[in-house]
Amino acid sequence: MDFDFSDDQEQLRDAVRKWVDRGYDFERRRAAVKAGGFDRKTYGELAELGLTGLYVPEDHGGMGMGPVEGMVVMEELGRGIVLEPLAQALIAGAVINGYAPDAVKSEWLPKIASGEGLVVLAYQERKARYRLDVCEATAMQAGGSWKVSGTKSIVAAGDQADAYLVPAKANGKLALFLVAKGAGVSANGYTTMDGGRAAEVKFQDAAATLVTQDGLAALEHAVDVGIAATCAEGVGAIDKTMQLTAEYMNTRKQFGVTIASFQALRHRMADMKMQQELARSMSYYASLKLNAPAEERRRALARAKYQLGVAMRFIGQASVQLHGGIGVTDEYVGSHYFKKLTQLELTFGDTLHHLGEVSSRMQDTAGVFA
Amino acid sequence: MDFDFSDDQEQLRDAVRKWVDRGYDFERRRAAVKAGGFDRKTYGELAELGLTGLYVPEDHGGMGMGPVEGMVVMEELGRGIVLEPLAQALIAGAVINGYAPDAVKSEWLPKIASGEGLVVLAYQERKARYRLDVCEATAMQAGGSWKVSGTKSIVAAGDQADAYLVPAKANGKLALFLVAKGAGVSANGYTTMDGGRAAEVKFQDAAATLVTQDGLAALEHAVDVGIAATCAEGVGAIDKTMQLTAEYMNTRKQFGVTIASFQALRHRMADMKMQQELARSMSYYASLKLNAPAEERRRALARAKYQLGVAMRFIGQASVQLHGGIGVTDEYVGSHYFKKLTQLELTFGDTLHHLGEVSSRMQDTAGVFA
Amino acid sequence: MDLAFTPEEQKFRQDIRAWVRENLPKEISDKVHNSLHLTREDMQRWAKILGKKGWLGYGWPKEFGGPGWNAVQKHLFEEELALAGAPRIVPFGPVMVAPVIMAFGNAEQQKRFLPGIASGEVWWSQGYSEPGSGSDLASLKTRAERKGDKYIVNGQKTWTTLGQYGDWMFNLVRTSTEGKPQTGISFLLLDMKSKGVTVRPIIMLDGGHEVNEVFFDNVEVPAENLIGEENKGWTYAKHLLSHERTNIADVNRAKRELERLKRIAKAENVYDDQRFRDEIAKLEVDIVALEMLVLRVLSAEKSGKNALDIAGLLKIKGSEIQQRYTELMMLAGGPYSVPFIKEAMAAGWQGDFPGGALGLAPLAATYFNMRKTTIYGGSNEVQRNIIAQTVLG
Amino acid sequence: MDLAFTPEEQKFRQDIRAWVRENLPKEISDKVHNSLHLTREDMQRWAKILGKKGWLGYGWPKEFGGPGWNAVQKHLFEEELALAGAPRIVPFGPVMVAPVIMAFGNAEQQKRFLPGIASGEVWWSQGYSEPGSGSDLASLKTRAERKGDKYIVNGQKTWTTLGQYGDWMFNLVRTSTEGKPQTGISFLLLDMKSKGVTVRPIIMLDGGHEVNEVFFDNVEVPAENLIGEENKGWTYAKHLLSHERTNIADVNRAKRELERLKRIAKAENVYDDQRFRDEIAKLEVDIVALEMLVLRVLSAEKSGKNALDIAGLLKIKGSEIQQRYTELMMLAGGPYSVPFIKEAMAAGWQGDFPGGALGLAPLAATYFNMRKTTIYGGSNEVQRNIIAQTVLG
Repeated sequence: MDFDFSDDQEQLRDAVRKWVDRGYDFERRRAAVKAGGFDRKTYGELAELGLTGLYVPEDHGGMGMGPVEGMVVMEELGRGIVLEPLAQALIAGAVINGYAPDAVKSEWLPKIASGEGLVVLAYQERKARYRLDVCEATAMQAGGSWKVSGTKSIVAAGDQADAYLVPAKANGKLALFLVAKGAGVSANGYTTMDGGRAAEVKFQDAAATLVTQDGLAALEHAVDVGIAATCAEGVGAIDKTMQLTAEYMNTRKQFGVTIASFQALRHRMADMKMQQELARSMSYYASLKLNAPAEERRRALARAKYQLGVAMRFIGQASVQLHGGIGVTDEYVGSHYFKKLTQLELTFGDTLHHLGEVSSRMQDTAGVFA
Repeated sequence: MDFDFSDDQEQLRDAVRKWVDRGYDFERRRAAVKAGGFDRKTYGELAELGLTGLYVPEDHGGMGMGPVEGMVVMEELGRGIVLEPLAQALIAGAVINGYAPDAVKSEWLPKIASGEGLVVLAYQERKARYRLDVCEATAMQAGGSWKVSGTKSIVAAGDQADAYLVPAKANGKLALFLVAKGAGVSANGYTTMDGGRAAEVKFQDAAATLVTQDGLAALEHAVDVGIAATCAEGVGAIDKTMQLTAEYMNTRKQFGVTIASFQALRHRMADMKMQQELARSMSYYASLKLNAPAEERRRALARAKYQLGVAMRFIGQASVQLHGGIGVTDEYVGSHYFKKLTQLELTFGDTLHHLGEVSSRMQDTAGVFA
Repeated sequence: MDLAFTPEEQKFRQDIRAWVRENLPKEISDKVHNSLHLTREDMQRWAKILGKKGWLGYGWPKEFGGPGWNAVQKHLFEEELALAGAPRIVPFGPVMVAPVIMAFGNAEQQKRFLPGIASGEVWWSQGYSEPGSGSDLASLKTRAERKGDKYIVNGQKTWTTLGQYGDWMFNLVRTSTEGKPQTGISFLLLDMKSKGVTVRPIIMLDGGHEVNEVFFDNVEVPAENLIGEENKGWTYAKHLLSHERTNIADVNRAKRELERLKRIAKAENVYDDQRFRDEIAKLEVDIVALEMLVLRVLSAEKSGKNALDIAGLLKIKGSEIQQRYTELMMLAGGPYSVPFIKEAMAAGWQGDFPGGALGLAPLAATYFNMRKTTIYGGSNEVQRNIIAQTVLG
Repeated sequence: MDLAFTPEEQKFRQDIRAWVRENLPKEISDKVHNSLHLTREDMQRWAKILGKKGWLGYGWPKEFGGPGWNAVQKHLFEEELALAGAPRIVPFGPVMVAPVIMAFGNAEQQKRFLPGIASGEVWWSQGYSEPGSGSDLASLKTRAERKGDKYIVNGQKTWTTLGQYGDWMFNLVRTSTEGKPQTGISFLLLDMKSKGVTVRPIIMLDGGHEVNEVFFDNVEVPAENLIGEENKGWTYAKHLLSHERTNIADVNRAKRELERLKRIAKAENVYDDQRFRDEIAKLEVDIVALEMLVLRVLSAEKSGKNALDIAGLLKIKGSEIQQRYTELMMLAGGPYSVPFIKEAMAAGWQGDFPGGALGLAPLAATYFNMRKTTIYGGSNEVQRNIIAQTVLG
């Protein structure tokens, strides 16, 4: 039982933080939003830092690191509300490395690590809501090769991606495929509420490579990697939101005094601090359970995402309120943190959804280790 | 659309309030709790004021009044946290008058009005929780007369009552009976959390009179009368709780100033005031819908009890907290209001139960008149 | 005590309803029912339709050309408009400045300004808030110096809602720095086309242009545009704030939006999900309770007995409900609330929305936009201060 | 970073568990597992069993006869005791006064008082709160006047938990009225059998006798019972308060009670009612999050890196969780939580409980009793003041 970061982990954090502070200021971000919400150059810089290959083994050109390192990195990206979807690289690295045949690994893992290949999870369907077992996309085998057909929504940077991890029903059972951009793949991109980019991606008899027949297990694992990343990203965004709010409260004057002197607002801030620390605790928990057996992992990740959902909404809304008018303007950076926190709540299952997951997965025993 | 009370209603309120202020002080109440939680003499005084016959028609010796008068009276009794269960007289008056054959009316309504006959609803069963359609008690007809068998729990003043309104299954269908104290009826009395009295009542082939074959409709109506009374009682208890809390906050000093000067506590009080006025509004709504058609009535009463449940719990708990240590002592009257509010939440269906009722009864339209 | 409206009141409602059905353009109500972007033309078109009927100033007394309705009638009118999907009446002219002109303006001012307001021809803006003033309105700094028969105005206003369309603006300006901050304030009407007036948009977090900064650089305002007496403006402003009572709760719109929320929840297959449905049920109780609160206030106003001074409660509960239904709509959309396509938030977009769920397009933006409701019009924290004062002294 | 305890720590846990299984009397743990009334004898019996093993002072360093455990070991010990259904260790002797005597008492005092505390023979009470002092402890008024080799104590303490059983009492008393209120306070040990000491019960809202008022009427206390220096008592008291860190959250008991809540919910047929079950699920997340928070604090203490000073958060969340599980247990009982039969709240009652639901008998009383947890030990409002200070300055 030890929650200290190693020196290596602290160095990783410093490196990412430095890049965010120096290389990813609010104006650069604003320009990226205007330009459509995704910047391949920025993504390339993340790759140069080694981040896209964080979960890619060293012999495939990556850093071969684990969930705690992933958490550290995502916290820092969250702190900078970085638009480029690094979580997708973590998912792709973990899933391909964990489930794919060697040929797929050899072809794609180095590209993911180098940033040359942007591989994203394309799983959301219109009828599924947040369920993972609802899937209408299909895969057919013809002459030894697979073809995938179906439509996937809200695919992160989906019109910029080089390949997709696509769950589809093969012979009635959910399998997971890798589909490279090409014939039979069309993507319709748009901006998302946080200023980032996503796309509706249509697959029409698109050539596909089988990642695993055990698609549901792989998809659940992929989403859990995504949840842990989202939790950490949320913690980073929360930390910065808290900092902005405290600074504002100590600057802004009303009735001749700073608003930080009003007890009712101070107590609100205390409640926010509570949510902040609960969120951080549960983000640790999520990452530390990411390599646990599936049933235990799913239970833990649901608990974490539920807590994060509560915290992100509470802190986001309270921060806007404490800022007053300035908090609802586009010009002020704080409103962008609020939108990021809102989107993270809706990502990989919202709060009510995960309450349901926690509720249905409850056991007789209680606590962190249960 | 008019929410003013008539002069007669105001006079009724004054009369009850005077009795509470002069005749029912905290010491008398404390003595009644010690003596077991019910005092027939006090009940007699309520009868003398005409209150037990509020819903009994004038030609049966009652006052022939309606839900608004019932609300006014229950508010005042709630303000005084009067132990004696007048709500039971309102239920008995309304149900017998509304559903019973003339012979039953002629025999029992005058007694209810005079206070000579304490008739209480005995409906709660162990397996029913808050559902009204779950009933294991049975009724058998033999030689033109009915016999009821079964056990009913938490019957208000059940060991002091002269007769019971008892739902029981007759030929598989829920019917409502009147069972007078006598052979085959045994009651085991005890105190309740608010200091009042209830009993476990066992019926063993007890002679019964049929009130109505349409037992579920009558029981639902009875419970709705009870809900409206409980809402009004809750409003009275809330009003007094608010008054006590405001007085305490303006008296108690900490760090050299009254605690009423702390903004965080002031805002808590504002939130309590919100709940108080929402509660009063929904208590009005409950009483004003009590004579509506069954489906509309049930929907409205569920909404009201849900809101009251939220308000009673919030204000009760917040009041204790704002009082600090003194608030959790038996000596201080405020703690008895808290216990009363707690019990009222559990009476005739708690907050989660009524949330379920509201949820399942929702319609496409919205608002007070829907 | 009676919950039902009187037969006369119900007849009144029916008449309003029939007229609205006839006169509210469907292309406008469709936008309102779907939270789509309303243009200036939409708003002004509807204002003029009401103006022609004599109902834009629906709260005005008869002597000024209004219908002379009582509180209940005004409520029923507001409710019928809201349920039918009419745009909210832009309040700055008919609801805010007009009562001040009626109460404190001179006959000349009344004759000059009221007709344009009543007809919907002249668009008014409000000049109260300033950078830094916030909840402490009396700290305002915009100066108006009397020079002969003119005032020279310098300073800045902010959060000027729809000020980009404004013809005229009513302003609180500082004409004296002596005494308490409240005492040196005057109420001035200002032609926004005057030289030295600059309107700069403030883009909100939802991307919309709804509010503005307005700068005054030596703007000349004829002294005849002063309402009432110099340095008495604070009194007039408070009069204005004490107007607008029950509509602050916006319960009628909440009822309409609750019905819409149920439709969205059905379409998204969460209406029968108990977990989500319970959240709607809680909101339904909130709205019924708020409506009862509003009706109690109306009844008290009608009878004059037992005045119920709970505007703060109405503001808090009303704004929380607004935020909650927009939040639940967004949550009902689930992942499909994430796409944020500006063009899809205006009527008539022909693009492909993800999953074909076009109705969800404006939900997140509406949720973001509604965060303002607990901040403006006296933040909910200020309202709690006021309420606590009534309970605790 | 690692979530698992080390093999050594797990071995430590197993040893504690085995010992507790052997030594905790079942008739006592049955009472704890069912919230039944614990007598003085129950509490003292268990204290003496721990004392004999040398574990009553489980936080003590070795030089004073304690086991010398680190923060994690103490936590594991507390957890094993809690999960097994051991009564909470009455803290006034071993946890509260003993560390003060060790740190600030002289050798004579240590020799005289510590053995009786360690063995569980001597029952200590706390004399801090006074009528009117509340969260403003430094305002205390009980006077101690030095007369020769004695102090003459006059005044009153209140909320003295289990003071009716007390042999000795440690008191904060005023020895000077000069300077700030904090500077004139001394720390005095007082034999409760002294002449002039009167203990008067305070009955709580649940009907229980748990706290007392203690009156001092010219009580003579030998000057040798003064801890440390006169007028320095506030410093010692603060040292005491800074002890007791993670256990303030009481997360181990919460885990035990969550499991019990699930059992009650199953027995009452609401565990499979999604609406009720969701409430348990929320509590489960709360408890896991709190446990993670506690573990983070322990880890920080163990490594000495990144000190985590969040006692206020632990107090608030821990107390809110305590109140919530007692509330949910009561709600699970539904109507059968309404009967309030005192005798049924003690072990061995032979009467008929309504519906035969005897296990529900103490639930409402426990719920009522737990309202104190957000008030005592620094009210949650005071904790919020402190937390806000750390965030906002």
